[in-house]
Amino acid sequence: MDDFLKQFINPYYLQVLMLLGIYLIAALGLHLITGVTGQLSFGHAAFLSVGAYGAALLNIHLDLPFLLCLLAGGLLAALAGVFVGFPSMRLSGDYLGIATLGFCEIIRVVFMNLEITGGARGLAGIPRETNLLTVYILVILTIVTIYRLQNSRFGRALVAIREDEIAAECMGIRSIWYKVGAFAIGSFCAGVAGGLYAHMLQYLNPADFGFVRSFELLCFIVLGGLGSISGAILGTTILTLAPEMLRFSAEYRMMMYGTLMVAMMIFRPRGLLGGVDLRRLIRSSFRSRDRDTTTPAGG
Amino acid sequence: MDLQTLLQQMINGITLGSTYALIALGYTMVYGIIKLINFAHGDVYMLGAFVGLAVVLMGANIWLAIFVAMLACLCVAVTIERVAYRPLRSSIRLAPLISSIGVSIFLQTLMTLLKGPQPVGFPQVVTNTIYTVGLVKISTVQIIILVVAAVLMIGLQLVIKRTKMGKAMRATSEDLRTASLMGINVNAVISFTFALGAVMAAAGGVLVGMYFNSVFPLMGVMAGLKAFCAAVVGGIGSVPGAVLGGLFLGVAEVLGVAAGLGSYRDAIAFGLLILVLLFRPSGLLGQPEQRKV
Amino acid sequence: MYRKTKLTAVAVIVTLLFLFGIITGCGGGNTGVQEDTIKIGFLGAKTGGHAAYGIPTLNGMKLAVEDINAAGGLLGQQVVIIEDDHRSQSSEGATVTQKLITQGVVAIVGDPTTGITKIAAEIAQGAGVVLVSAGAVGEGVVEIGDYIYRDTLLDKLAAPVVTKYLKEELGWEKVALVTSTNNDYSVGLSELFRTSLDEYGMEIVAEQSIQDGDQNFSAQVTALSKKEFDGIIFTGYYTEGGLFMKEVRAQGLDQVMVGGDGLLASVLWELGEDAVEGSMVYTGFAADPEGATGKTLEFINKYQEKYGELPDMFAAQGYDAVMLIADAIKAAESADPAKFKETLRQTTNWEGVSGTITFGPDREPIKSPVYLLEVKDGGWAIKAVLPVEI
Amino acid sequence: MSEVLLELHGVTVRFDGLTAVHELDLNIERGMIRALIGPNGAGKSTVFNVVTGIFRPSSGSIRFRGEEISRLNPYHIAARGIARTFQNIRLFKNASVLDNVKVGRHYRCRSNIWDALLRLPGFKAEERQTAEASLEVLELVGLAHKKHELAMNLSYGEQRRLEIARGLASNPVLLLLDEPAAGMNPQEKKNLMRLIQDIRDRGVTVFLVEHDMKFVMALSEKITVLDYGRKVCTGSPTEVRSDPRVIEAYLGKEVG
Repeated sequence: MDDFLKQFINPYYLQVLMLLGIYLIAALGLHLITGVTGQLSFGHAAFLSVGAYGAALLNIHLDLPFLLCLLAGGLLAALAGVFVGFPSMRLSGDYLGIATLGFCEIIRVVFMNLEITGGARGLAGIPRETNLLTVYILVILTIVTIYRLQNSRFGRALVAIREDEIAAECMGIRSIWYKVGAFAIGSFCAGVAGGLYAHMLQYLNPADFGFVRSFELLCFIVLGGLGSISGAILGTTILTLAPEMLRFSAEYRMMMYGTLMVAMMIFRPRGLLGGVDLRRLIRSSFRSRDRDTTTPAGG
Repeated sequence: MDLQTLLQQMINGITLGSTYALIALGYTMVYGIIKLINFAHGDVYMLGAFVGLAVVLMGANIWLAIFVAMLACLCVAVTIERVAYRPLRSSIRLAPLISSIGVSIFLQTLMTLLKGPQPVGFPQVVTNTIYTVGLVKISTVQIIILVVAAVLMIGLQLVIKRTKMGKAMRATSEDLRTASLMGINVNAVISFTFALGAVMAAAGGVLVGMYFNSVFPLMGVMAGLKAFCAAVVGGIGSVPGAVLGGLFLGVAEVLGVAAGLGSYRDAIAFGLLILVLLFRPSGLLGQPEQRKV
Repeated sequence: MYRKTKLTAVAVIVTLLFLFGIITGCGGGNTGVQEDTIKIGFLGAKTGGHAAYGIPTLNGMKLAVEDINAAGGLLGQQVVIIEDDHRSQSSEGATVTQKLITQGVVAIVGDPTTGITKIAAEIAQGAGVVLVSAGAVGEGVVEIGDYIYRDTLLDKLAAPVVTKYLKEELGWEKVALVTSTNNDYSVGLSELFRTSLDEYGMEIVAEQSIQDGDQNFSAQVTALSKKEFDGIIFTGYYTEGGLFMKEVRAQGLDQVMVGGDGLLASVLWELGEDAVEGSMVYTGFAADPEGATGKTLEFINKYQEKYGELPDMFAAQGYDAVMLIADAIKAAESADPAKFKETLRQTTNWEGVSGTITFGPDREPIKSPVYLLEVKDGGWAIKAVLPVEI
Repeated sequence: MSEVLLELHGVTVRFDGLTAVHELDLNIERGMIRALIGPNGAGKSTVFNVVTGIFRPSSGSIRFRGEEISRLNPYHIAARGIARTFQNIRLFKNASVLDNVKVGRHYRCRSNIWDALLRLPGFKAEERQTAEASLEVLELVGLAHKKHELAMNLSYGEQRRLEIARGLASNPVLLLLDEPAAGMNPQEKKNLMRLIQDIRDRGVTVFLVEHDMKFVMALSEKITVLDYGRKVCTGSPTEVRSDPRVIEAYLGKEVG
């Protein structure tokens, strides 16, 4: 597949696009947890690593088919997500975030010390199975899944929990179930992304899944506009491509990247698409004339 | 482990812990007042270490180095607050957090560019003698760290409890809006808080640079994260809590390593963090939060 | 208000399309470098945690390219280095490798770490580009394929030689072993030492783990101070090594440390000061302006002149990697990787600035001799030159 | 006498030594508009919070349609047919008006994650039904034309009405309204009164806490007066108005 694509797209771009797709899947998972349900997670990289190691090990040791490995990696990550979701019964806001951060670091240390994961030496010899087509089919699948979940009874309950947990419970929503559910689905996405990552790079090292990576993912969704799918996609795209775009600045690249983050936050404090309802925007652009005359300005 | 080893390890742990505590103070005060996890704080600490090093290299003594580093970090922290956080004060909670991550990346890269990625040694500025007190050995540098940390923390406590600005800080951390309605210049208070935190971190940076004899651009990352954990363990928002949390974490880590769990050391720190959060979410000395309906 | 939001959204979407356009649109291979050059890629970190190995490697490479071009280039063409920074991240390591390959490099030098080398090796092998790592020492690198080489001194050759010396010349019997558990190099090296210590009948009386990035080793050293041993085998890097020895002296122990080339940097004595006096480091390259001869001395002088500091192992191996590639291209009379990878394979007793290199039957480098250096008065002194028997 | 819907018996709520509600007995009969009044800090909202499971009573029993509910969680209580509004308006601010009401229908629906993913006909039918029912409630409170607005963009009075609509959407048996008229102008209050009567006429029992005496007197059939967490008296509006203990509770408060 990739060999076919390579005739048209430069492999470097292919690589960047593939990485972008993988980050998109992971970021959409985080979007469900933090953006939709409002549960702060500073530990999303941990789910990525569980999925990555899970899928890779299954492939190496049991020789399972690739897609099955991805699924299994996702499920393992979901299990970890459920495990992390339970503290959200007792913790909220920043405290939950900090607990997930701790969890993320613990997972990293465990992978660093386990024999089967290759410890600090990392895990090599993973077959290259990930290709652009698989990645983007999964991206689309993820977008559709998250979109459908968000626009359903389940998704409305998640938003209700984000907005006001007590009111949500008084409306009959058993919040812990939904929070754990959001963690499970969100980390499933991360796990699948991790599996793709493992089979793209063919080598894993625990150091790649530290808290810095978790915050990177959080930046993706916050910069794009917390709570909207298009925001998560936009944020991830910009922040994944920015380091590549900024290569011209050589040594100053990461300084510019940091400045870019601060500047984007200051100019659009709610994220690039924060407060922009794309659906309404599209709807209104078809009848923008009568909107201007009949409806008072809002949004 | 025999008593002597235990005591020796305690001394080591307390020295390490008091440096965590110095950094943790900045996290806890800033969080207490504007509910921001200031990610760039670890990098302010790193800057402090570099400034202190530069001053020492110019031939000054350690006290002058600490003082200049404090001044420099004070300016940097106030500027960061002014540029990167103040415009975001009324926006969503995560916005300043992201902004602080941006600042952190900026500072780390800047220092890598200026000073290179390699750790730089810290010239020996004090003659390091080892004293034997009873069963334990303690070095001059350890004594300096403990004394400076203690003086700074007591000083900080006095500033918060006795001065007008300290009162304004406490009022602002109770309720920012009410405080501003009462005529407190909230902007000044917040700048002051950042300044105080930076001063503590700068001192911590110079002391750590001297103690471990190495200063490098990424030194604030792990130290910052650990110190932040210390602040949470102690009860974020509480100044004595940050001190207690720092010491607690330092001792726990050192004892964990001594017990042969060296490779799981970070897991010990974070495991403790999670346990404290689960069983006492507001930390050891924090005010329990009332569920408001 | 509504207008404004709408405008922003439109602007954002346009930006997005624009970005996609840049990425996918100009799909060809337009790289902006003229065609009559031979391109060698540098893969390594210029920022982030591994920058300390990446930057010297690149410096060494630049020096090699200057030398080649000053001597008239290769096959009548100039050699250029295409460099990029992966900021010590695995995923960017893959991206940069792909980017270098698209920019038409015939060979890649890097990465200094085993992990990213493995990632890059898979890609280079797939694309048919030669990769010579100037730092990877871990297992399973050249096994990835016949385009993959390295010019490092392998610890599995050096560790037994050094162990033998410790036992036979210095009379060590009992040692303490210190490993940095989050450092793949250190974990691997400790494993090798365990085997060779066993082989020579020496005993490990204490083992301690540290981590890269640690600054406080009081707990580990306090634990060591309870044991009796002749010396410390420290398999981590120089930063931790220097600080570790500081603590060892601070707690009043007088043993010295022996370690691999991970300890080899001036930082070791800058950080460790008096505490590392007498500590020993083995290496395939010693930047010793007094002791060096011939090519190595010339390299050390030029490097010092150009960069104002002594070259380290990475710089020397970076230099040698480029030279190895250049000589292979010369011998093959072709800059086609498929051709010169064969001549590269035949490299035997090749004189480099970092030692003599032969690629064995498994394409692994056999480097001789091993230098055992000692820290003396804040500098390196050669303690012993140990030949490697093949 | 009609069926007793909600029965509080000896309910006491204590926070850190402070008694917010003391030995409260209270019955609410089906089909009534029932009110709980009292000066500030009398413990009215605490009663609501205890009934809806946000707080657990320190002692005493709460029975709803004969079933003990004092140990249940809020979502279990909601599922048994008790809906509420809040004194300080707790809408889902960043969700649309329609979605707010749809959340109210949460436990009336059965669809799960798989239905949402696969979008089977059953799911679509349920969604359609949810939308219709929600719109109907919005019509009732007069907010149907604002269904796509974000809840946070509504006026204060509209937000109060939306909260009522959200509660109503679940087809509750008992609706608790916590100060529904607070911050409303006389015209809005009049409309609200009509709305509450409408709701009662649809068969929903209404239990409200209110500050505005005029409003309460005109609307409710039976009133309980609370002061310092203790019941002062219960009776019809006329009885309560003339009860000297009530006057003392209010006036005593104002003078002292």
